[in-house]
Amino acid sequence: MEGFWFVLTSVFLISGAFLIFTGAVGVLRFPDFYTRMHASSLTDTMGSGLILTGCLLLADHEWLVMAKLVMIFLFLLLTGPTANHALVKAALHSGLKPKLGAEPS
Amino acid sequence: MSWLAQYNYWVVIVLMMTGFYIVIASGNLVKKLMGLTIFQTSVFILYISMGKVRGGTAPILEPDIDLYSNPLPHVLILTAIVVGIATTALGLALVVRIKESYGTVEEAEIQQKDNDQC
Amino acid sequence: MISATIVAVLVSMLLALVRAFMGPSFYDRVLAVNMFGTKTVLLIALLGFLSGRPDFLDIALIYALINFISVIAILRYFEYSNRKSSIQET
Amino acid sequence: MSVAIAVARTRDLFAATMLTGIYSLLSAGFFVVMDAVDVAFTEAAVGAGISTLLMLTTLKLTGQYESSSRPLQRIALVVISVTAGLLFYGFLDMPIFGDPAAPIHQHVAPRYIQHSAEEVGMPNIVTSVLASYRGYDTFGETVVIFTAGIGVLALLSYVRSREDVSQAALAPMQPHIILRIVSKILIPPILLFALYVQFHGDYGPGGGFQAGVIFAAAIILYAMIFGLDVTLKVVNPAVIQFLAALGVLIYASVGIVSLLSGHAFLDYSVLGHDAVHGQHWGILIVELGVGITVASVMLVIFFNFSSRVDKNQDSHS
Repeated sequence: MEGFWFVLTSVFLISGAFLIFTGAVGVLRFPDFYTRMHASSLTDTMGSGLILTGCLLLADHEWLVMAKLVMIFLFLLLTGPTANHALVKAALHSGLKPKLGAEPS
Repeated sequence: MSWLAQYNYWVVIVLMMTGFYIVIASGNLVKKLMGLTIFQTSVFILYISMGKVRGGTAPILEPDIDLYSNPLPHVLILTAIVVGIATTALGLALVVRIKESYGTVEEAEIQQKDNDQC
Repeated sequence: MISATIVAVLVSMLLALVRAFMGPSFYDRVLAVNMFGTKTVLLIALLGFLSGRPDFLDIALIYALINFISVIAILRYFEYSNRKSSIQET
Repeated sequence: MSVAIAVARTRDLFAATMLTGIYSLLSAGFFVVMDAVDVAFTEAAVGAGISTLLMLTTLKLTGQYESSSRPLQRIALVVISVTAGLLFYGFLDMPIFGDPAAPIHQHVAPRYIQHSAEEVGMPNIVTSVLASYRGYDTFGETVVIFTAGIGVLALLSYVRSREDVSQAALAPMQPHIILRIVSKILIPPILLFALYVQFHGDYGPGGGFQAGVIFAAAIILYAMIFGLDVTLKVVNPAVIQFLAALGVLIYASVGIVSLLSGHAFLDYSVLGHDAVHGQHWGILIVELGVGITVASVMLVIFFNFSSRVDKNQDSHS
């Protein structure tokens, strides 16, 4: 039982960390704003979800801590995509074209 | 090498000097206020890092912990942060009014306009 | 395990920081700031577990909140400076 | 650290503002590592949130770019290197980092740590020092915040001509349906969370200062999404100004009550049937006063700044 939970927590944490890291690499390496946004928004939501789930498993039955983790998770789940949506919308309206290898404005 | 163990102070010095540099060298009043904010934060870091005790934890009492960091700097800095933002807001309000009456926030241009008036 | 995750989060914070420095467009910076904020939330949550006192998740929560508000604020003030004219014409 | 240097180097002030935001987040993370959770809390809410917001608003009013002339660069470098040298010399005598035997840990701090449990009866030492041992200081700081609010009011609420007020004041973000709905969902929990922080400050990180800022942040979010006009109808500015004064008044009257009962100013032990109980009541009321003042002063500042933005935009267009 103990070993099983440990492995499960590790899997969540490490996969979350991996997602976050790939997202960051994507943000750094991708050629234009929209592809970067794609890299960051997806991995951010999924990665933080995984990491917070890992933390949830770590918090052994402390209800306040678990409730707070769930709150943070819900909050990130709501705000992250919303903020990214607003950001893309603003960028699109301001005339930033999704072009590969375009000269930065 | 005792001076390597004091690395928190060197970080503070670099930050403080960066803020100070912005305050002196930048002509833009908003930028000056940003420099002031950086300076302020470096002072916060100085206090907080002095309050840290090796092996201690946050000063919220729990039955099975007996080594805490020093709570006094925390109290001082906590209020200082809020007071700092209030004074920064006051400064920014002044900048806004300066912009309205002079049409610029560059120090040199304001000086110029003052000289012209005399 | 926690420390490995923390290292990964720290490295990605660093990469986001590089993106925030490089720009090139304004929106890239906002994106980097937003990402940086999310990473900070995770970092604080993980640090709480690492130090064995996970009572301080309030801070992570407030970070998430503040991050959202500041992104909205940046967008609001920046977007309207460009779009205000077009709205008033219609 | 390098962020600060980058702030110094960029001429684009918008970018610099964003970097100050990151810088502030970083320093808050640093405070968490340094065990100063209360401070990190405040810095996150104030430095990253409100301060970035105010800087943005000011930039909106004053223009995005600074001029490239830097006449004092040479002198500045000389001055800062001299100062840095002096500071370096001075800091050489300081105790090493994390040393438990450093002089700062020898005077009043051990007393706070060892006796605050039986004297004040609160787990969070920071709160008990803030509101009880050093209540007089905190009172002074609340007054300073209140004064700053008055100052901003005096500087910015002045209106040249009556008719351009509230014409197009901070138009609502009509096109963003998703944003509107998400914010509608989020704002009540944020307000609730602010109250939690306010009253949980005795046991965990939090207290009046932080709660006030969070409360103000929720209303600021509302104002940014639904427009300043609507917000000013919901939250009457006259009431806000009254509340700012009321918070200070609550704090002061606690002091007066204890003074009238024959104890020292802000000695809470008279408020309950025994000393510890009185401390509880006193800290609760005082923190409430601080929270009300901070929240309303932040709102006063924000309202004045953002209504300025609209006025100026109207006069330009």
